[in-house]
Order: sequence, then structure tokens, then C-alpha cells
Amino acid sequence: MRFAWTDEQLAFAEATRDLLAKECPPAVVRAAGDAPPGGLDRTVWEGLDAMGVLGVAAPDAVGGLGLDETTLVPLLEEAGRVALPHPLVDTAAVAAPLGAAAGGRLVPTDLGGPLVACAADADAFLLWHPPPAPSTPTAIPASTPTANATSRPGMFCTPSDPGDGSCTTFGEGDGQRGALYLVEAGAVTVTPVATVDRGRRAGRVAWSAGDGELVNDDPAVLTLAADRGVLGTAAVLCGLAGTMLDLTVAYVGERRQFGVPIGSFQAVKHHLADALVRLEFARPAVARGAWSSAHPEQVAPLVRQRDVSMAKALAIDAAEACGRAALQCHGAIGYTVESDLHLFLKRSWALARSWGDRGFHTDRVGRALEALDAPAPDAPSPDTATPVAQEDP
Amino acid sequence: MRFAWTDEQLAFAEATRDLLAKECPPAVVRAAGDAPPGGLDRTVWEGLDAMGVLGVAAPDAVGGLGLDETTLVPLLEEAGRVALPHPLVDTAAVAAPLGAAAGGRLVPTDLGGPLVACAADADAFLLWHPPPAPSTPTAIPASTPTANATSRPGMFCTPSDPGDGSCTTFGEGDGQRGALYLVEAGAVTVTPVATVDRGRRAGRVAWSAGDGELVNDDPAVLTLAADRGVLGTAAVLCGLAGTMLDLTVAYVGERRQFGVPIGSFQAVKHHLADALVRLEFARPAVARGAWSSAHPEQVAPLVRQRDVSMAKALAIDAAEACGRAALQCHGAIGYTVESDLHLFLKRSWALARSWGDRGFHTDRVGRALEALDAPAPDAPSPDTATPVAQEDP
Amino acid sequence: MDLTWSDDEQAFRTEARAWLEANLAEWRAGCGGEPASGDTRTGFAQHLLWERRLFADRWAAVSWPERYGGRGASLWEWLLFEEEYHRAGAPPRVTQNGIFLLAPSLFEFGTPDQQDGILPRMAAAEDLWCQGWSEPDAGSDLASVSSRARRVDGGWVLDGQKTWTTRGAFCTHLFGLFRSDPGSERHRGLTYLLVPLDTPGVTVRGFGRLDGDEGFAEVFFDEAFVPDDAVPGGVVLGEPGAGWRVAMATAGSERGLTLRSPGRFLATAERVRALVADVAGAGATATSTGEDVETGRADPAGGVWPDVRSGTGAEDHGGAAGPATGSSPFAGDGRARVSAGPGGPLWRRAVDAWMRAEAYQLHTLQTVTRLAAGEKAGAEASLTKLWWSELDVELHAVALDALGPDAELEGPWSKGWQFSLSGPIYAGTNEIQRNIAAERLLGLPRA
Amino acid sequence: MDLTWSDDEQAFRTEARAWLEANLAEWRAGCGGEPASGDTRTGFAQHLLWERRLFADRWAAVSWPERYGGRGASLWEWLLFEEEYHRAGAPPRVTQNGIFLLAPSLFEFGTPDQQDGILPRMAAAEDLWCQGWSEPDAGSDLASVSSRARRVDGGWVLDGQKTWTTRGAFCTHLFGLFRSDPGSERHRGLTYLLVPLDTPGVTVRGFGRLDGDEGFAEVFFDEAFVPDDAVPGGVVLGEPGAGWRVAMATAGSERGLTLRSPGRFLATAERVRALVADVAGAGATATSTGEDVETGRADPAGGVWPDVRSGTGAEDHGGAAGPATGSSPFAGDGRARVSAGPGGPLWRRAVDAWMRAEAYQLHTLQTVTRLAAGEKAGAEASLTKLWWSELDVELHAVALDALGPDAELEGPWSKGWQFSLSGPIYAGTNEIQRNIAAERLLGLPRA
Repeated sequence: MRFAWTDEQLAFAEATRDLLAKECPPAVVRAAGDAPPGGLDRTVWEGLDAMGVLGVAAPDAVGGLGLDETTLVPLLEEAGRVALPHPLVDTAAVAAPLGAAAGGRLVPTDLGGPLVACAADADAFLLWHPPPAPSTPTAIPASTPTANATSRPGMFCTPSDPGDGSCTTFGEGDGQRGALYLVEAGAVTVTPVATVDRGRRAGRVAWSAGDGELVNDDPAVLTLAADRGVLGTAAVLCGLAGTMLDLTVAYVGERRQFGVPIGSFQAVKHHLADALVRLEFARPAVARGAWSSAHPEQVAPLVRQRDVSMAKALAIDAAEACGRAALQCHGAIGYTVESDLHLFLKRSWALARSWGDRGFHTDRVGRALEALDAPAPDAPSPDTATPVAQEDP
Repeated sequence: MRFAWTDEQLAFAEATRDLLAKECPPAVVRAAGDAPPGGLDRTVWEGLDAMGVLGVAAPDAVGGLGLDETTLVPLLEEAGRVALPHPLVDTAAVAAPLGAAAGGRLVPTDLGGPLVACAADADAFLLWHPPPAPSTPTAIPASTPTANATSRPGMFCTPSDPGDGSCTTFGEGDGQRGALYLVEAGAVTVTPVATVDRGRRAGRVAWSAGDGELVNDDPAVLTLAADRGVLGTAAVLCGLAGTMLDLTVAYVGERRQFGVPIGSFQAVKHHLADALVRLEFARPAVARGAWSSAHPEQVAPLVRQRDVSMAKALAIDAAEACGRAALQCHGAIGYTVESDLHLFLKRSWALARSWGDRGFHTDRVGRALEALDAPAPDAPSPDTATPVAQEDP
Repeated sequence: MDLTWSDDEQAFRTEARAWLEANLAEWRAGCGGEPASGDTRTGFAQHLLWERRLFADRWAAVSWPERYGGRGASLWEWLLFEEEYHRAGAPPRVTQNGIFLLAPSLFEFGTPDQQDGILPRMAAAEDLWCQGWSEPDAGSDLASVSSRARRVDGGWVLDGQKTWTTRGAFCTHLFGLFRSDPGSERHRGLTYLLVPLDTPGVTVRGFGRLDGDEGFAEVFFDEAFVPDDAVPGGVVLGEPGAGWRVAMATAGSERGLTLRSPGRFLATAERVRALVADVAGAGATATSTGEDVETGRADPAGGVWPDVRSGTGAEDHGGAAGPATGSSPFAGDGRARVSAGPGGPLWRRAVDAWMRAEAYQLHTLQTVTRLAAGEKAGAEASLTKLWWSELDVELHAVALDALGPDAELEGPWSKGWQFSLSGPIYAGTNEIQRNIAAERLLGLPRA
Repeated sequence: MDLTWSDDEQAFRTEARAWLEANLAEWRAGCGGEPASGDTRTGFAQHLLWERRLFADRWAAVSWPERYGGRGASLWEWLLFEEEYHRAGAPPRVTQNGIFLLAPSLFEFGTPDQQDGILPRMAAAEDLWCQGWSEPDAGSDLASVSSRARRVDGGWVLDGQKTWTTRGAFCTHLFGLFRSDPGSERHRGLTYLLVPLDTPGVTVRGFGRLDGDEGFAEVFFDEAFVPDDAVPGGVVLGEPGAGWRVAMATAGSERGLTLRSPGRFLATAERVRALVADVAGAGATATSTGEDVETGRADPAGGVWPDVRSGTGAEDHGGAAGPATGSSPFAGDGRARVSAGPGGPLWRRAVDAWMRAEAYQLHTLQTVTRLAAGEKAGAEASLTKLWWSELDVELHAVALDALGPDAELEGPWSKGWQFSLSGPIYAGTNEIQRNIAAERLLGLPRA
């Protein structure tokens, strides 16, 4: 039993933090929201790629680092801390680790290149390799069957750049469920949509699955990939929460009213202490979600699902508590786009309801608990064959 | 439009408050919890009877004052303020107003006598006239049909005195629903039960409905009677909440820590301000519940149900908020039976879940709203025949 | 106690409702579609057309005397009008800060000349007033105002800066507090001044609120000379040096009922209930066409997101027809529907919020009864502000949870959510209100 | 990162579980039924039998060295033991304040003689220790302690009063803070003393906690002479006058993991989930035998309490057999069942509370990892205390809401509810904890 990141993991996160601090200050996030189609600056993305962050969890056979979620999650929390406007969860957590599960064809062979992948808001996602290879296939796992699925547009994505065609997203399937398709990029249409978080550069997607080729329909593979999106989003939310708290602590230490720093008022202290509690108890849950995801040989899929959903649920709480406390303690200045706070606040609203909202994940945890209870209604014996992680964290 | 108690109503409440302050200080409430069966002191009860409080809402034809809920509710709030250990809601709000609806036989002819009536925790209640007329009939509206209803014991009551046979309560019916029965008192068995609020002197009741005689099975009458129990309990909860707040304000003004009264700390102020808000917004809802109940000619039953359930829901919130804030701001001294706070706190816990809990009444309000929406999904026209109170408070 | 409206009041309501219905449709048509936000330059112009329409038929300030463009309506009628206004979905009043914040002070402290000269043009939306109270260093601590007003021959010279001035970039006039006694501290030595924004030396810079709209402004005063007759009747409201008392009267209005009438929240509560009912109904079709509901339920481990599509009680809310709405399947049609259906977590939150809105209405009726009996509004306004501001946040939070992943789309709900978050901050933060409630209503000792 | 237990740890858990199962049954049988509360005189005696049983097989203080009656267990094993202890439903430890509050200070500050003389008798429940910190005027403001200790030849003379001393009426010894330097203020000049309660001049008066049990005591000191050798190794822990530092080490223990291990809350969370599942199941029968479900639903106005018996989704949780439990029909079988069923409001609250308990477990594993690496526990203990105390209240609130009108019955849940309400108060109120968290962890300025 040792519940802590390794020194290597911490060092990687710190290096990532240094890069992001330099290349992704709030000005870059603002610029991402304001940039016209095709105009997104890629400096930080290329820096992350050069550091190997995009391919951390890609198999080393294809040039990735072959590491797992316990290395990736701290990096994603760092991305959250700066509200990175690029689709890092989608790329590094969802797309890259799929590897051979996607028939070997989805894994970019040149991780140094402009791999962009994206997923959001659905049990369907799409991976896509952008120009200069315009005919590179796009992968889309089909989603819930609905009467009008093929003509129904998909939901938002977090494209790196909807304008120049390098956007990726998820779409809805052709009536088949839980299958990974390859679709020609040209068959996908992305229409930017206006969301509260302009830095996400979200788009609505329409595509015709008729153009697709089935490459994998193993539900276990697809659930695992989606769970990585959930876990990654939870990590990003913790990062956002941490920054909102830090910004506020700095502000209330400086801002004076009634002759004293407002941070000396008990009401302000207690708001922020309550927010800190939420964050400090969410982070271990996210870390455990990483461990459970990284150890399929010891952790049953149902336990992993429970753990990543719990991570998301508590990370949502943390982001909500930190966001509300931050805005209230900033007062009017926080209620403007002149303060940087709004960049993190709006991202946290969007991500709280992406990849499943609070109610969804609560229900998922509860159902997993009931399913885990079912085989042995009395307390499980310690020497059972049940994976250890099922009864102990 | 005039949303205020009349001067007469306020004067009656003030007189009641004076009597209760004199005859029902905390020592009397403590004594009620400690008194052996048969040993309950009746001084305050007799005083209330002498003032006409028990028969406020009884028809004047039988010696009551013939007034309605708008006079009764302020008196019940006063009873809550002192945690009166007698079944005033059951007697004055539920039993006395039934009048002719109970076939004329349930209305005591001597309101100056030891009328005791009681109802709790169920859509069933029982009225009973105690010795020296041991064969006076008891009225029990039968409750939910269940497979084993006749043998199933009823729930708690708030007896005035279980030991000497003068206790009354509700029971469960004989498979018929929503009917008012007369049952011989001797057919009822009351077993005292231990509850957190000893001052309620609760008992469990068993009876055999086979001995009963049907006197009324009009659901409208029985719902109205039960709604009066809900409304009365809401008023009592507001009174309890007010006293808990007052006790705490006094305590935090006196208690010094760190060289200052603890009431000067912002954390304490904000706890109590939040509690006060809850109380001050619950009280108008309870008052409206009284008005809606008192004006059947203007208020449809469904609207009345919505209004009394809303009153109970918000009164529960107020009592909970005031109780939690009171205990926390008292600190350790509040967490003892030496402080009087516990008398009010425990009563509020019991009443919060009697006559329907928070979830029950929320659901009832929501269903009433949907039923009221149904006939006219668009906004109702102001000149419709719909009773005024249905669209405006 | 009498909770019925008189025939006259009913007639007033009927007239208001009919007028609003007809005029809203006409106004919207004139805008060529849904008008833009009143906190943008384009939208403000559109909203001025609405304001002038209100004024033309004497609905701009119903409680004012007829000679100022009002109807001499009672507070009861004002409540009815507000209820109808919000029920009809009429737009936010861009004239609000003049009509609801300055005007009450003018009625109480203004000279007849000021009242006669200022109020009709305010009602007509010819003069557009913004509030100049907050400064970079005077927010919650309003008494630390440092903008200066120096008395000179024939007028005042202003220096300093105001900020967070709502719609300042679009207004014509500002009312504000200035320190007129240079040696004074805190509440003393402040003067309440009425200032045309086209005064030389006054510069206005609009900036973005949380939602990005240019709803705020900074106002800079650089040796700006305001002649005594810059507004009719004179630029000082009340006595020079007594500005704090005048301002506090306005603060009472802002916190109390005149700024945020219950009708606003009741209307939102009904819309939230309708939205939740939509979600409860919408999922039915999507789920009932899915063939694997039972599978997903029996085996939570199976499938990609088995529990998304199962959901308890999936069968018992059927009936709604037509295609599913645009909700993402990730939101869990089955789950969201159960949560939004009768007795579900989201449904209960909507009912709860409705009760809180209704309680605000009742509390207001109680307050108006007292005011009608000649009592004064006092520190109770702090309780009111705590109640409606927290209620508004919860109402919109329920809506966002009902929308699920759609919640982040720009639209009325996301806009309303962002606006609701300002409620616990403006008009005195809720922390300040709790202090006031504890000290003035409960009598707790000051620190 | 490694979240698996070693084979040795697994074996330890297995041994503990087997021992607890066998011994709890034996002990309960020996009590002749369910034992009384350990905070009553009768119950305390029964619980001492349990304590001695624990000691006999070296389970009383597993983390202590073997020579003091422990097993030299690691913190990991201690966590496992606690988890098994609470999962088994073993009783509250009446020796807790000695073993978990005094002992850590003894290990850190005690002399070998004190450790050798005091610890084994503590583990054996021969000496029973209570905490003497709070005084009538020193609660949250512990540094204002005014009980006096005067140095005399061969010992100390004590005067003053301690209060809210848990189980003081049943204990044999007290550890407490006394002002030994008469001119000193606040944290200075305090001495940590170990005092036999049978010392002449010491009077103990038990009084009732919120639930009425005699779980508290006042302890009066009236010129009580405590000889230096009244306890083995001497009655002063640490240096005279340096009592604050010793006490704060204990305060850290109390707030931190040693007093309230995660196993306690995980066990409660599982019981709450089971209770909610019972409610969800129990209603099914009652409703399914009612013939008027549909009527009630179609016409909410009909019947006495139509909505009590209808309830959404009444049909889809059927299956549980047997007679309804004793719940009142007023609780609304149908409604309560829906609320408690999967996805319902009560069910979600139970799942939420479970997650919070599980998060506490995870947070603790993280803390123990740090301690195992040689780091010191610090102000983070304030966060921990906020978390578990609020969690405990919510766990019991969910249980009470599941029980409905039965919640007021005396029993384990109402007892647990009352006890949970002390959590935000004792061991430093949560208001004090928030101050500490804000000032020491976030670095906010002191007032």
C-alpha cells in the first residue's frame, strides 16, 4: 500500500506545469476564445507534444511512452490549472491509449505530428488525424440508437480548430451501438456553436455513418476509453478548482475593505476553507480512479467504473465549491471578463456536465455498488478471489 | 388584500403567550417527560381550556368559539414556542373543528371538561373522551388497507397521559379506507414507547376495528381534518424554531470566548442570520395555509392541500435551520440535557417527520401544482371562474 | 386577513396582461426577431424602443403619479403589474436603475423642481440614469468613497473614478456619491450628485460583465465642472454633505421589493418546472425505442454506458411522442427522465424552488400590508435580499441540471445562470446582508 | 502508487475479522442481550468487559509495542483493524480518550517510567482516563484555562473546575491542563498533569449529554493535593509550564485519523445503504396490495391522502415479499419507496454519503503514506475533521429520512444522529477548524 504519485510522476507533472505556465498564461486562453477559425495558436500544443505528453499513454510500439493513467492524470490536472484550450483529454486520455484496440489504424505513427483527437458529452467519440492527410480515417463509435440517429447531429466537441478542418469530435452512430468506426474525415461536418466557454471552441457535428468501416465493437474496450475521458475530465476539474482557489486566496489577501484585507473576515475564510475541503477530498478520489484504470489485472471493470464515476462526481463538487466561493469572494471584479477568474469558471461549468453530469455519475456509482453487493450480500471474505481493489481502495 | 393577522387574533395569541409563559416554562416540559403514567400535570391544559383555546375552532353551537384557522394558527405557534407537552394540535386543530362531520357525537358538549384528542403520524386519527365516561366512543378513521391491517398496531401518538387511560391516538383501520369510526375506548390499547422527545409521551396503539361504528366516510371531510393537523404542526414548528433562535441569540450575547461575546464573530452571526431567513419566510407560508384552510368557499381543496403542505415543508426547513444553528452556536452546553435547548430541538425532530415529512409534502405540492396546471396549461385568465386564491396567494 | 384581489385590481391585471401580450409581439416583430441583450449597444437601442412603448401607454412606472407619466397605482397594483410583466416574458428594464433606485430617493428628498424636471424624462427613457456608487476601493465598504466634489462658483468640480456602473456606457446621466468635505471620513461629508455624462471631463469606458456583454462601465471624472443647473432643479439631491442618508434610502429600495419583485422569480420558477417536465417527457421516446433497456439494467457492467440508457422506472413515464430533443445520450435519457419525473431528485428541486418563489411572494404581500398601514421598511430588506438571491441561483442551477450538456450553450438559461450569480454580490454582498440581519434584527453585538 | 494490501496485511485482517466475530457474539451473550450505552453506569461496566476481552488477545491497542499490550502493528494494520472493528458492529471504545488522546502524547513526551507504568494499565482498562481540558469559560478558547496548579513540596495543589469531561463519572484518572504560573496568560504557564480522580478534594459530577446518558462530567478541584508519585513516573507530562505544546500534539491526534478512522464511516455508510434499500423494498408489498394506486394518481384531490399511496413508478420496484414493516402509512409507502429506490432522492443521498465516506478512506490512505514516509501531520487535520463530522451528520440524516416517523424512536439510529451532532462541536468546533484551515493552509491573514 502506497497511495502517492511516484517521484517520476511528480517530476513529469512539474515539467508540464513549467511549460504550461510559460506557454499557456491566461492571455493564451483568451486568445483561443477570440481566434477566428483557423487561427488557434498551436505553440503550447506543440510544446506538449514535444514533451511526450500527448502520447504518454500510447503504446511505445507506436512512439508513445507506454505509460498509464497514473502518469497521465497529474498532467491533466496541470492542464486544468491553466484552462488549456486544446483537447488534451480527448487526445492523450481517450485516443492515444486505444492503440491496437482501434485496429492499429487510429494510433498516429508520428506522435510528433499534429495529432488531434476529441471527445465530449457522449458515449460516442471520434478520433481524427487532420491534414496534411485529408483522407485519414476518422473513428466514431456509434451511439444510442434513436429513430433518427443517422440524421441527428452530434453534440459539442472541443475542437482544436473548427475552421481549418482540423477539428475532431464525436458523432452519433447509424443505429448500431458501441462500435468503433473509421470514417473519412470528409464525411464529417463541424459547425461551431456558441457556448459560455469560448475557449473550448466547441462545434456541433454531423456525419453519415454510412461511410464508416467497423473496426471494433467490443463494449469493454469502448467503455474503458470512455472511462478514460471521464477520469481525465475529473483531473482537469481539480486543476481548474485549484487555480480558482489560488486566484481567490491571492485576491482576498490584497483587496482591502473596511481598512483590512477582506481575507481576514471570517466569512471569507470559511467560504474558502469549505472549498479547500472539497478539493482536498476530491483529489485522492481522482488519484484512485487513475490507479483503478491502470490496473485492469487487479481491478474488475465494474470497480473501475465505480471509481472513475466517483472521481468525476467529487471533482464536480470541488470545482463547483471552489468556483462559487471564488466568485463570491472576488465580488464584483470576479463578475467581469476583465478578471481571469471567468476563464476557469466557465470551463468548469462546461466540464461539470460533459462526460456525464453529477446525477449521472452518482447513479452509476450506486448501481455499481449494488451490482458488487449482489454476489456476496454479506461482507466479502478477505481471502476471496475478488480483486483486492474491490474491497479496499 | 391584507396579509396580516387581525388585532383580535394577535391579542388572543398574546394572551395565550402570557398564560404559557407562566404555566409552561421549561421546568413543566421537563416534568412532563419525567412524570410517571398518570402523573402529567394538567394546570396549563386547564388554563388553555378556560381561555377557550381548545375550542377555538369548534362550532359555537357546542360551546366552541366558532372561529377558524386564522385564529387558531397563531395560538399553535405560541404552543410551539414553549414546547407544550399536551396534544393541542390534535385537540384544537383536528378534533374540535370536526363538529357535525363526526355525526355530532364527537364534539364534546362540555369544552370546559377534560377533552383530549390526539392524532399523529398518519392519515388516521382518533378522538376520544376520557373518563369519567369510560364508554364514550372513540372515533377512528380507518387507514390504508394492508393485508394485515386489523392486527397491525398503529403508530405513535402524543397522549396526554398514557398511563391512566386518558391517552388518545390514531390506529389503523379494518381494511376500509378514509372512514370515521366510533370505537369504544375500552377496545384501544396504548403502550408507551421510548422516543427521543420524552415530553411527547408517545404511545403505540392497538385496537380492533371490529368494535367500531362508521359515522363518516367522506374523503373531503377526512382530508380537511388531516390537513388541519399538518397546518397545526407547521405552526408549532415555527414556534419551536423561534424559541431556539431566541435562546441562541441570548446565549451568544452572553457567552464570551477570546475576550468577546461569541455573537460578535461573523461565523456565528451568519449561522443565525441564515436561520432567521428560513423562519421569516416560513411564517407567511403557514399564515397563508391558515387562510386557505379557513376559506373553503374561495379556495379549492387541491389548493388548500398545496398550501398546507407548502407550509409544513417550509416550517420543517425553518425548524431544521434554527435547530442546527442553535446547537452549533451553543456548542457543548447545547449538547447537554442541562440546557433547555434540547427540549425544543427534540420536539422539532419528532414533528418534522410527523404528519408527513419533508419529502412527502414536497411531492404533495408538486403533484397539486401539476393537477392545477392540467386544466389550463396556458396562464389562467384573471377573469376566470377559478377561485382567486388559486392563482394569487 | 384577506388574500383576494378586488375587482379593480383584477381589472388592472387584465388590462396589463392584454397590453403586454399585444405590445411584446409588436415590439419583437419590430426588432426583426429576438432582441439582443439590453447590455449590448445594439440591444440597448432595441430595449429603448420597448421602454418608450411602455411609457406611451403609461406602463413605464405604474406607481408614479399621473403627472410624471405613471398611473398612481398602489403597491398592490405594482405587484400585479410586475407579476404580469414577468409572466409575459417581457424584457429586463434597461431604465431600472433610474426608475427603481434613483426615483424613490427623488420622491423622498427631491425638490418639486427636481421631481418635475427629472421624473417625466426618466419615465420616457429620454434621460437614462446609471448609478455611481462603487469605486475601485469602495465596494462592500461603500462609505470609503473617495471621488471628490469641490464646490466652486455656480457648480461643482468632480474628480475621481466610479466603476461597476451598470449600463453606464449607454446612459445619459449618473447619480452618485462624492466626497464634498475633503477632511471628512466614512459616512460624513458625502454629497449625492446628479451628473450628465456628457459633462466635459467625464469619460465613460464600458467593459464586459461575466457573460461578456458590455454591461458595466468605469466612469472617470477629471476636473469635470457640473453647473448647478445641469439638471432641472439642481444637481444636489438632499443637502450637500448629507448624501449618505439619501443613498441609504435608495439602498433600502434596491435590497427590498422594488428592485426584485416576486413576479420575476415566480415566472422563472414556472419556466423551470416546465423545463423539467419537458426533460421528463422527452426521454420517454428515446428510451422506449431502445431495445436494450432490460439488458442494461440487468447487467451494469455490460455495454459502453449501460446505465445511461437504463434508468429506473424507465417504463412508467411513457406517452410523450415525437423525436427526442437534442440532448446528448450521455446525459442519460433514462436517468435524466427519472430524475426529472414526479418524485425524482430534479423534480423535487424544481418544486422546492417553486415553493421558495411562492414564499417570496407571500413575504412580500406581508411587507406591502405593513407599508400600506404606514410602517417603514427596515433591515428586513436584508432577509429579502438573501432569500431572492439564493433562490435565483438555485432556480437556474436546476435549469442547467435539466439541460445537462446543453447547459453550456449560449441562451436564456446560461445567460440567466450567469446573471443569477451576481445576485449574492450586488446591492450589498450577502455577507454584508447577513451582518446587517444579525446585528440589526437579532441584536447581536458588533465585532 | 500501490493500492493493494500485502499478504501479511490480508492475514492480519482475516485474523481480526475472525476474532471479532467470535468475541462479539460471546460478549453480547455475556451481557444477556444488547448491552446498554457505554455512557451509562450499567453500560460502562458491560463495555469494560469488552475492553478486557480486547486486551486479553492484544487487540486493545494494536499499534502499541508488544510490551505495552499491543501488537506493534503498522498504521496500515491499524486502519485495517478499525475497518474490521466497525464493519463487525463492535461497540464504541469507552477507553478511547486514554488510548487515542493521552497515549500519543505519552509516547511523544512521557518518560520511560511513565510509559511503562501507565500504558499497560490503560490498555488493560484497569486505569480509565478522561480528558480535562474544557472549563466553563474555556471551550473554543482553550488557552483561557484558569484551573490552577500550585507547586508545593512533593506535589501539586489543584483548584478550579473542568467540564464536558466525557465519561468522567466512570473513569479513574484525568489528564488535563492547569495554570501553574499564576501570572501567566494564554498558552504560557500551563502544565499538563495526570491526576487520579480519587484524590481527596476532587469531586466528579456526571451529567446528561443530549441523549440523556450521563456521558459528561464536571470535575471540581478544591485544594486537591496530588503527590508527585500519584501515577508511576510522575504526574507531570512534559515539562512544567510547557503543557500547551503537549496538549496540542494530542489535539492533532484527536482531529486527525486516530480518533475517527474511516472504517467507522464506511461501516455506517453501508448500513445506511442497506436501510435505504430496505425502505425501497418494503413499500412494494404494501402498495401493490392497494387497489387504488391508479385512482390516487389520476386524481390528486381524491381520497384522504391519495398521494401517499400512489407515488411515481409504483409498479416498477415490485418483487419484495412479506408483510410491510411497521412504517406508518403517512410516510407514504409509495413515495418513500420511490425516493429510496435507484435514482431516487434518498437513494442518491445514500450513494453520495457513501462516496464521501470512501473519499475519507482514500484521503486517510494518502495521509498514512505521508506519515509512513516520515512526514508530520499538520493543519490538514482540520480539513479531515470538517469532512468526517459533516459526513457523519449527513449519514444519520439520510437514515432518519429513510425511517420517516419511526426516526424519533429511541434506537441505534436516533442515538447515532444525536451523537453525530456533537461532531461539529467537539475536538475544536468546525468554526475553529475553518479558521485554522484558512489561516494555516491557505495563508489568509489573521483578523
